[in-house]
Amino acid sequence: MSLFEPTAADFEPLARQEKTEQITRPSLSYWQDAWVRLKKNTRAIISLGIIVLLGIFTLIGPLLWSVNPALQNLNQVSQAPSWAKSAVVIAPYQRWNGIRLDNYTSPDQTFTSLPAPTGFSTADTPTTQRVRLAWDQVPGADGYNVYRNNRAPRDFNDLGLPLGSTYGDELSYEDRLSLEPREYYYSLVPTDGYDEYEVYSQLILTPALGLTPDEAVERELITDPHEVNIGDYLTIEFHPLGTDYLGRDMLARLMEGARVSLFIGIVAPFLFVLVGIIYGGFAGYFGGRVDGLLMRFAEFVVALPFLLFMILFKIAFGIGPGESGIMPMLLALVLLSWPSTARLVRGQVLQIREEGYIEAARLLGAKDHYLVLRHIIPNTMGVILVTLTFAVPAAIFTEAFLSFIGMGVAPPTPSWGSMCNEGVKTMLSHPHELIFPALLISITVLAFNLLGDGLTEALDSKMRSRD
Amino acid sequence: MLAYTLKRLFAGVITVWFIATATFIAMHQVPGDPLMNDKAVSAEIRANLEAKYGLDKPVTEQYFIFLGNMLSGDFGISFTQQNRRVNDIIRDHFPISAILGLLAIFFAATGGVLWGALTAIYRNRLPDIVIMFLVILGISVPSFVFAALGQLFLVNLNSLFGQSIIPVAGWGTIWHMLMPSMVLGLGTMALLTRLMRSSMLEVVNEDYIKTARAKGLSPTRIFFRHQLRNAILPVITVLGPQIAAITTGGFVVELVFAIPGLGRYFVQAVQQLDYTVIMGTTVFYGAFLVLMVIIVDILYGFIDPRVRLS
Amino acid sequence: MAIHASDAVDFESQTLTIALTQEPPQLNSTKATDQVSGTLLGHLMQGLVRYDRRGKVIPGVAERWEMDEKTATFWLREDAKWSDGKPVTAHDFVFAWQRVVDPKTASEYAFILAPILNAAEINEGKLPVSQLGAVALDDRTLQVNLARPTAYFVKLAVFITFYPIRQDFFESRGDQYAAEAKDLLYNGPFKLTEWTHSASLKMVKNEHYWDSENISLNAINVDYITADTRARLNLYTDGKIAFTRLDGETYKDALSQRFRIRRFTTGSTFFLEYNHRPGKPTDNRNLRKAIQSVFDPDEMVNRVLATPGNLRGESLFPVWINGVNDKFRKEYPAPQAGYNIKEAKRYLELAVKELGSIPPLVLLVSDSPTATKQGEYIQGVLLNKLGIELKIDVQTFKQRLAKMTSGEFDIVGAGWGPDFDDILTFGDLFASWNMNNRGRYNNPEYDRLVRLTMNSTDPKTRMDAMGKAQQILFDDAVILPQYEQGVIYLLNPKIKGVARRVIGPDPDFTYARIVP
Amino acid sequence: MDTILSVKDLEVEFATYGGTVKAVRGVSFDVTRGETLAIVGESGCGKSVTVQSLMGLIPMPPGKITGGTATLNGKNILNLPPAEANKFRGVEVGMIFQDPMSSLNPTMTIGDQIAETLKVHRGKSDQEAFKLAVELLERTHIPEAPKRAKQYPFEFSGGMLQRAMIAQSLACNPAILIADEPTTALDVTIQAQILELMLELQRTENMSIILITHDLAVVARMADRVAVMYAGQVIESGTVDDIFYRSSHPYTLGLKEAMPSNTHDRDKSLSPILGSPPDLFKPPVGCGYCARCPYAMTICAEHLPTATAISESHEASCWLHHPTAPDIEELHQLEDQDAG
Repeated sequence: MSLFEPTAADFEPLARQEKTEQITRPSLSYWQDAWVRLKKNTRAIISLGIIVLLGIFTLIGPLLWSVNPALQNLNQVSQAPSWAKSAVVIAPYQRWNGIRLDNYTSPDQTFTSLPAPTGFSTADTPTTQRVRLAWDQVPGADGYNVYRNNRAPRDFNDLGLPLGSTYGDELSYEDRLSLEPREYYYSLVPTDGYDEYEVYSQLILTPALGLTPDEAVERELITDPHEVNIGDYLTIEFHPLGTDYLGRDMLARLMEGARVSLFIGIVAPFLFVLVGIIYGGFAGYFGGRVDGLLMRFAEFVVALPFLLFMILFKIAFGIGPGESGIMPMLLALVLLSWPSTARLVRGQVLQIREEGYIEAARLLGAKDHYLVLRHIIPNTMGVILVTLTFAVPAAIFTEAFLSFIGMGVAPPTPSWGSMCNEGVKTMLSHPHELIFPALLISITVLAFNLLGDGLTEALDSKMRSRD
Repeated sequence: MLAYTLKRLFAGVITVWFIATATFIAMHQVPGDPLMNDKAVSAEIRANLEAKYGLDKPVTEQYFIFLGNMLSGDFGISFTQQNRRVNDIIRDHFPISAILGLLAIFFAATGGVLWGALTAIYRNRLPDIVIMFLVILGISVPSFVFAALGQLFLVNLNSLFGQSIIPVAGWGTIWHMLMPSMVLGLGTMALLTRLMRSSMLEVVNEDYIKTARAKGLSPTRIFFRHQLRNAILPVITVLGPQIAAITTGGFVVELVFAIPGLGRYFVQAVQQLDYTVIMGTTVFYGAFLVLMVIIVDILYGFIDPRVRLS
Repeated sequence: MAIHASDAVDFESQTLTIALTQEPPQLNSTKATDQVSGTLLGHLMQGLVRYDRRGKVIPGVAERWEMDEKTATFWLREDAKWSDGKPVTAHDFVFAWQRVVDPKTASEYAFILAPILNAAEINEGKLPVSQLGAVALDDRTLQVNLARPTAYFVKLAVFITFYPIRQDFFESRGDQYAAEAKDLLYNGPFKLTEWTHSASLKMVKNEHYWDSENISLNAINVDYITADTRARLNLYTDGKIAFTRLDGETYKDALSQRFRIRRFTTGSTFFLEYNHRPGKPTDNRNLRKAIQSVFDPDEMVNRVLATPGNLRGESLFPVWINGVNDKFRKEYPAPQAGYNIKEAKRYLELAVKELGSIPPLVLLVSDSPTATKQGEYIQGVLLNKLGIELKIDVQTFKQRLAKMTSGEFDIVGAGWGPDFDDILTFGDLFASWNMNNRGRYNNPEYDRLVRLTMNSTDPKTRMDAMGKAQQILFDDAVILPQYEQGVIYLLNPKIKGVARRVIGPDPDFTYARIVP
Repeated sequence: MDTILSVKDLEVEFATYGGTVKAVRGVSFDVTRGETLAIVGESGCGKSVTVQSLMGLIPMPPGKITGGTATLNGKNILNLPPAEANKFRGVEVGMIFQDPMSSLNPTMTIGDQIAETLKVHRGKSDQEAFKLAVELLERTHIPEAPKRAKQYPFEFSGGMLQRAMIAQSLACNPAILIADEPTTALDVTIQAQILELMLELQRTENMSIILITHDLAVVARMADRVAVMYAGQVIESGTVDDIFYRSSHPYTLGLKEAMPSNTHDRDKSLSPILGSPPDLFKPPVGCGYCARCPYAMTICAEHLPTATAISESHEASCWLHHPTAPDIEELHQLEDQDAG
């Protein structure tokens, strides 16, 4: 560094400024500092953001997306998320007697093989309401089997779904089985009344998405059935997240389900973790016989058969048939799920109780309950927050499990847990019915997890002293 | 130590007695009874059945008969299962659930401790965040999904190789146990990972870890000899009851992988109100849980000497 | 992806591997009630008569028989043997049937022996067991004295409760009879050699069976027991089992695997049963007629169940029931209300006039997923079409039975499977004395028609009576038919001759054979 | 007297929420065999960080060694990966800490913790290591050592624990023992025993000691050479007599004034150094002590004083020693102190 030549002036005594105690950083109270730290902690910010979003989704969502979650639309069952579709207006369904041969006599002997049926065609324009098939009689056949596949069959063993069979004299078949506006490959196989002849003829068609005027009124697309006439096109309502197994709008159901699942998923865990903390805290702190007694009771509660006692709770609370017993279930959940938290907190307290600062606080005249609540329990924050994060999904799925025995949410009100359980069954063919509720549950758990981490860092004194 | 254990065992017996009594009372309060069946039966036949199973006696008398039999180790015969002895049901099916459960616990414990330590050491860095997301996904999706996906994976694997390498379901060889035990252990592993992380975070800053490093010990030795022992306590606390819960049968995994474990009997017993099987399975599970908790409390003493004195 | 080298079927050893949905709860034929035990017993034992491949009743242990108003006499075949080589005698049948009606056995199917003289009285403890109207004239002749003329007795005798049991073997086992594979004696095409509870069973061809040379299968292995349909589909795809049933959740996956899917109508009908107890809103006929006019079975079958094979619910009597000389439903077509909103509204107004107001109704359903889904659909229909609020009461198996017996419901989802091949197995369901008539429907005219059918042997009079009964069920809207159950299933293409039965063991592998 | 450890211009900083803190700003000192060097200064002046960074105990992140070298027996030991650092840690250099209660693993017996070092570094078998551990405990005057070795830390008193810590650090008879405020947490009587023990061990093992403390009385008793640190820098270093009798830096002077001594008459109040050490978030450009120095000059605020040698063994970094600076009689007055 350049050799610096000080001049005489440099050695004048420095003017003494009186600011002796200038403090660079403002001193903050414990909680203020925690709040400052929390705000800086990115993970905590994200979690608070998510929680706010969830709140909006639950409370304000239904106002913006005011579709009735219980409105069934059996033409739109288990539809994946898609843009609004347009449907053609069709006449209301009339029963079809099909094409019958009169004075038909079944053939006297069975043949080794028969020719493939001819004239396999549709009797009228196929719509998602019905597809009417007709064909010429195959001499020697005493019945026909109709198959339907979603893609071109490769061989006789791959004809797809066996829709139905007809007697020898019926030369027509009406398919109404969950028809969607997609390409279908129909196959017709002649039989001897029991066994099939290994020949088939094929028909490819795509039914048009049809809607009767009454259905349109029901779906609030039009007000008066006479407004439209057969053949017009209507854009039917739009389901951004698709529909469920009864054609109800997924987004509306998720919003309504949120109210139950978030309530149960947040309130129940806080309650039973709280009970667990206090219970475990005092059991660990006092130790000896008190700890023994309290812990034996905890084991007693854990060992009880959960399902049996839930049925008993339902009867005890007198939940009427088909009523939503949210409060009784909340109480049942709390009464039966606190032991795991209690055991964990007690384990931690046994360790903390031996620490120096606890002795010191006792010397300063701290009474037992003050010691436990003010000194011991805050130091078990790490463990508490972990159990809390696990309690949220556990509560949500217990609620869904309980609605199977008529407790909790009664149909048709949905909950995320019950939507998940329904979605699991068809997770390969309609994955969206499982993905959306599971995603929302994951987001809720993520939010609490991040908040937990953020809180641990902000509150935990050990973490702070290092900076 | 022996005195402490004996005292705890005695307390355990009383706890199990409470469990049995509470379950017995609850069971009889619930409407319906084990004799009802799809096809209703005439009053005479019902009377015969009740006499046969001793249900015609007043509940209190039935309780003392049950208590007497239980003390002599006999839980009676099942109402629905071919009137098999409940003891035989437990004897035949518990070993299977136990093997599956212990394998699952081993898988969950090693995974939990490993991932937990990893996330603690790499706090707030990539491994921590990735593992946290996996854990959250693991607990936010019903276990049924993982069982079904696990099985589907095996099916595709086998069809890929053209022949059945890993059995898709059933019981018998170690190959049968791989996938079910992993799926069964998933939930516990997620819990142990998070617990381990939180307790490791507290231990990592302790002064004696600084001393250990000053003594020139290698990081792995520090992890096993110093960090692990002090952070393992919450994990052990949870493992006790988890072992009891999982080894008495994971109903979902046993259903999906067709494993003849004890799990289905717990659930079916309550659905069918099969009194003797409910009592047998509940008392068995209660005793097993109490035993595991005693083992955990004893382990506390070994792991943390300060606790031993209390 | 065809099934790769599969051990589900083996041509050389003629061995077949399948899975069961549950552990057979009871293999004692006097007490068995469930479908799984019935199917196994159908392969292990044989009664006086049996089913041919197409479901017709043909001679079994009995070579021939004669029937009149009072008695039925059966002549047993010489070469009918037990699996320990000893011949099957008439005494075995008498002994078994006595066990069924013996009050101490407390068999839940004792009622099925009612046509036999004194059977009901013995079961009520009024008469000693020896008074039963079944007498072994000699080792190979069995005479059955009937309590009342029973046209369908032979079709009844094929039911598992009528299977024979040898006295010395039965008494040597005590209460362990039928608890393990070694505690049973087999006179059917197969015998049980291994049985690990809830895990696996092994059935091997019974060399002592009199018709064993016509049995081509050497062994049927049950290697898996699980109620999960997806697990069984995966086992089928993996080539581990040769047969599995599909349902709404798994048939799309089976389609994508390009498996050959087959269809079978199980013969059971499912319906909504109203509570006819006085004071219950559903005791009001107009309310029931209103509901009848808005319910569209097509939508239930095609959109809600949405699996192939189910037929529209039109009557209590399923399509397969035989009439006089053709199908009953062809000779006596079921009356149809058809969807008619105006008619429904009219009935509703009448009902409101009579009841004052329609309170929220309670639909009792089981905890099976499909039951809850159907319940929600009906809830939607009643609310949207008639403005009636329907609460869904989900209950576990036993709680539901308790509520059905005590009548704590307005409507209950129910179904009925046939016990024997005669119209009465459905016909007597709503007779006022029948315990299974959970809604306690009480109609003297209906009772009269049922008694007429029970006591007459002339097909025309019986079928006419049942035709009128069907009309009453419609006019009085006693039940609301939903669907006749059809199922779809996968069967390994190399197996031929598997019989699917409406009554009796289903699926029946007795006549099955494996082709290369 | 050969130098076994030489630290040159060591710089350490921490990245925190508030920004980066320069805890050590160019510290240099040497340690010769068998000699006790005391590093003294107020808490927060960077003395602990200095020694801990030598031993690689600073958690990185947030800490970072941004400059300087430290050569131990010819090898640079800064920023070594754990495997390399473990070659000298616990072997050539032992360390004991301030709070013995929390510096020992609560779940391992004292004997095992001491034996561990021997097993790892000297490859001793379990029994051998345990026997040596007991001997080490005896050497640090712990009564009934064999019984005590099987006990756990919470069964020991504070003083006994510190003895055990010392025993542990001596396991591989290191050339240097770093004692980071060893007696601060102990009461006075125990403190004297521990210091006596360290001196005795130094004599018998010819071991050099780096003693970190803020207690001048301890320095006076123990140290051969002293380095006074302030705001992350060594502002004066020299023999113990240089520092006590010829202190030539206002801060050292202030420290001495603030120290109560038994010769002090009671009614005269102590004279503490007003103000508090600068915040190392924004370290001052000039001399760190400038804000609190009674003799501060304009140059002190603008330029960092360079180290000027007062004598062959004595150095101080203060502009007062610059020829053009005005004489301060207190500094001269010090010269004749040792004469008194």
